[in-house]
Amino acid sequence: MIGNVILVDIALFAILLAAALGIAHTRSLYSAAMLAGLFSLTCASLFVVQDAVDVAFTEAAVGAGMSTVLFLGTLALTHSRERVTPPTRRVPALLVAVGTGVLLIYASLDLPPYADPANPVQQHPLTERYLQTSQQEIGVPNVVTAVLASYRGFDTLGEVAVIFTAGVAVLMLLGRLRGNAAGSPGTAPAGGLQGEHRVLRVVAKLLMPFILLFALYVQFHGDFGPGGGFQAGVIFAAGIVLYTLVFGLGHARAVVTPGILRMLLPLGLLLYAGVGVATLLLGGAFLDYNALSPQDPVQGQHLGILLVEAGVGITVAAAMILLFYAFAGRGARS
Amino acid sequence: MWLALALAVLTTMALALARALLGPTLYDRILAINLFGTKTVLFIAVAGFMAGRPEFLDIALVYALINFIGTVAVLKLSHYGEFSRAEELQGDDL
Amino acid sequence: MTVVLVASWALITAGAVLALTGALGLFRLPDFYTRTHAASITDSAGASLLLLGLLLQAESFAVGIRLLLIMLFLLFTSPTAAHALAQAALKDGLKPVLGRAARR
Amino acid sequence: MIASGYNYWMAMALLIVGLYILMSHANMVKKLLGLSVFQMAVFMLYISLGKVRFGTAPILDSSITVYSHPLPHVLILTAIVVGIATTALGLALVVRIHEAYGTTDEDEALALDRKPDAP
Repeated sequence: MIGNVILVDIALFAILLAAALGIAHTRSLYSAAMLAGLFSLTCASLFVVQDAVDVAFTEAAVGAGMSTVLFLGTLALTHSRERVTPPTRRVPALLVAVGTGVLLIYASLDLPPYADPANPVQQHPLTERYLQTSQQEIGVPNVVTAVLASYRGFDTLGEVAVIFTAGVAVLMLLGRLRGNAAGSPGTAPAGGLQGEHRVLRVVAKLLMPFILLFALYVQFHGDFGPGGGFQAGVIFAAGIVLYTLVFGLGHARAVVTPGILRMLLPLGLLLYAGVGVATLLLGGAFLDYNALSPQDPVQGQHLGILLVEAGVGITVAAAMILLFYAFAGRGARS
Repeated sequence: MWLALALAVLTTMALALARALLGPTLYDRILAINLFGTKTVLFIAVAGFMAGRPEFLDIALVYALINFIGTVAVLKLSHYGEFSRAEELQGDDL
Repeated sequence: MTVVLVASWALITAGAVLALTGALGLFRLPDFYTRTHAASITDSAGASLLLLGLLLQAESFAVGIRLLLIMLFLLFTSPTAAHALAQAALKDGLKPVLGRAARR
Repeated sequence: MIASGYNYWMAMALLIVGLYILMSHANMVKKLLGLSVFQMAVFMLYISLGKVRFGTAPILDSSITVYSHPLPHVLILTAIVVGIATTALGLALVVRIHEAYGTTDEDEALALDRKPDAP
């Protein structure tokens, strides 16, 4: 059994290493960006093999849906070829990298053996709490969701705040469109794929409702299977990205207007923090969902997780769509 | 049995990666990466069965839906900028 | 039960062989357009057969419906992507390799 | 017993490649790509630490007794989404630098700065 996993692990790692070296070697930045997409696909496969299904889910949605698109969008706005890297840059970098590697390998000798059930992590009382007691305390089968939204809810609030801040910062940098550059459909580059890509447009139209529906399913099914607000937000945004790519920025902005998105971006964060304030007012600690339903704490936990995950989903989706609009909008102007 | 299947799918992925690295044109790379994505969907499905918990097919499902976006993005963004010039494609060295 | 299992593994094997052939074709064929054949045709057939094989081993409705949906989406997206790519390449002026040059 | 750390070493090897890309290349988009490789390597290291032999995903089911540790999953899940948000910020900066200097190359931009009539 463990032998199987080693073989699969090593095969995946070989693919990852080849892709990473390919990124280092190629001078065409388009190729490098696409290889990075491939790299993240393989990483997600590795996460599945290592039991981290929720992480794989997030990586799948982010790596395939958003990250590649943002890199390609940037390249479309800038240069897509790289200069030849001179040896004066290569040699010191190689030395530092190899030195770091040696130090890391040396440090890894002190790490506990891989996947050993006797590891300190597995023996820690917190593991017992998460995997056993959480069923009585929270009653959500997906422990990752329980830890994310409830036990470590305060941490997650901080993460959502970071996403919000990054979204605002990108909007400040790339700003809104000036004048009439909003991209009437058909004008490259902000326009859609016209004429020649009829098949693509029909299939994209067919796929769109499924992507959005699937995002909602992921949002609300996160208690029972892999999924939750982060994944759902990114998948929803990916659906809108597909629509924008195929039908043009003008059409997309008419359907999902930036004004609404700019309201939703802080709204999700406020919803999250608002749940915390509500629990404070009801006499509990900040983000202590038991206070939401004192007679039946598990019910309170369920309500709290639902609201908090909704907040996460709203902010992440709004942030991702706004990020993409910002890059696509720059293309329309220049 | 499952292991053999997983390794077969991984071999397919490795061959696709080889084509993605070799090129020679950017279209070859896009094609190879598209194939790689489909094979990742299969690998995740197989890995779910291999681990005895096939209910995690949601991840494969999200790939099947979203892998398409990457290809569309390359096609869309290739229609302006330096990318669409034929000599750029032909002369793309690795 | 065993009949289903044998049928399932037969389908899975066929799918895996097709997928491998497709990847080999992608690796060996001379130019982009021929590679599109190898990638898209064997890819959609290989993936569908493999997923059908898995479907026969699905224990619950939830697993089965997901496998069916994956198959459906792959059947839609994979040929579309190949078609759009080939069309874009042709528009871009990428010439197919013809005649003797193709028989390297 | 030495081989018991193979998974950590794989993550570390990728980390080194990421670090090398980040330091050696002057192109800022390439730097960000290297940064994301580096980031993924760190994520892999974390996930490796939570894995248990014969364990399975921490989604509870009455028929299963051994689960991998959920805590690294939680940390990395949020880190991935934060990672893409910060990468997007970096890319936005690259776009602005390109608008101001006409290049995405670090060395060229710095050379322009050193000239007396810098933009």
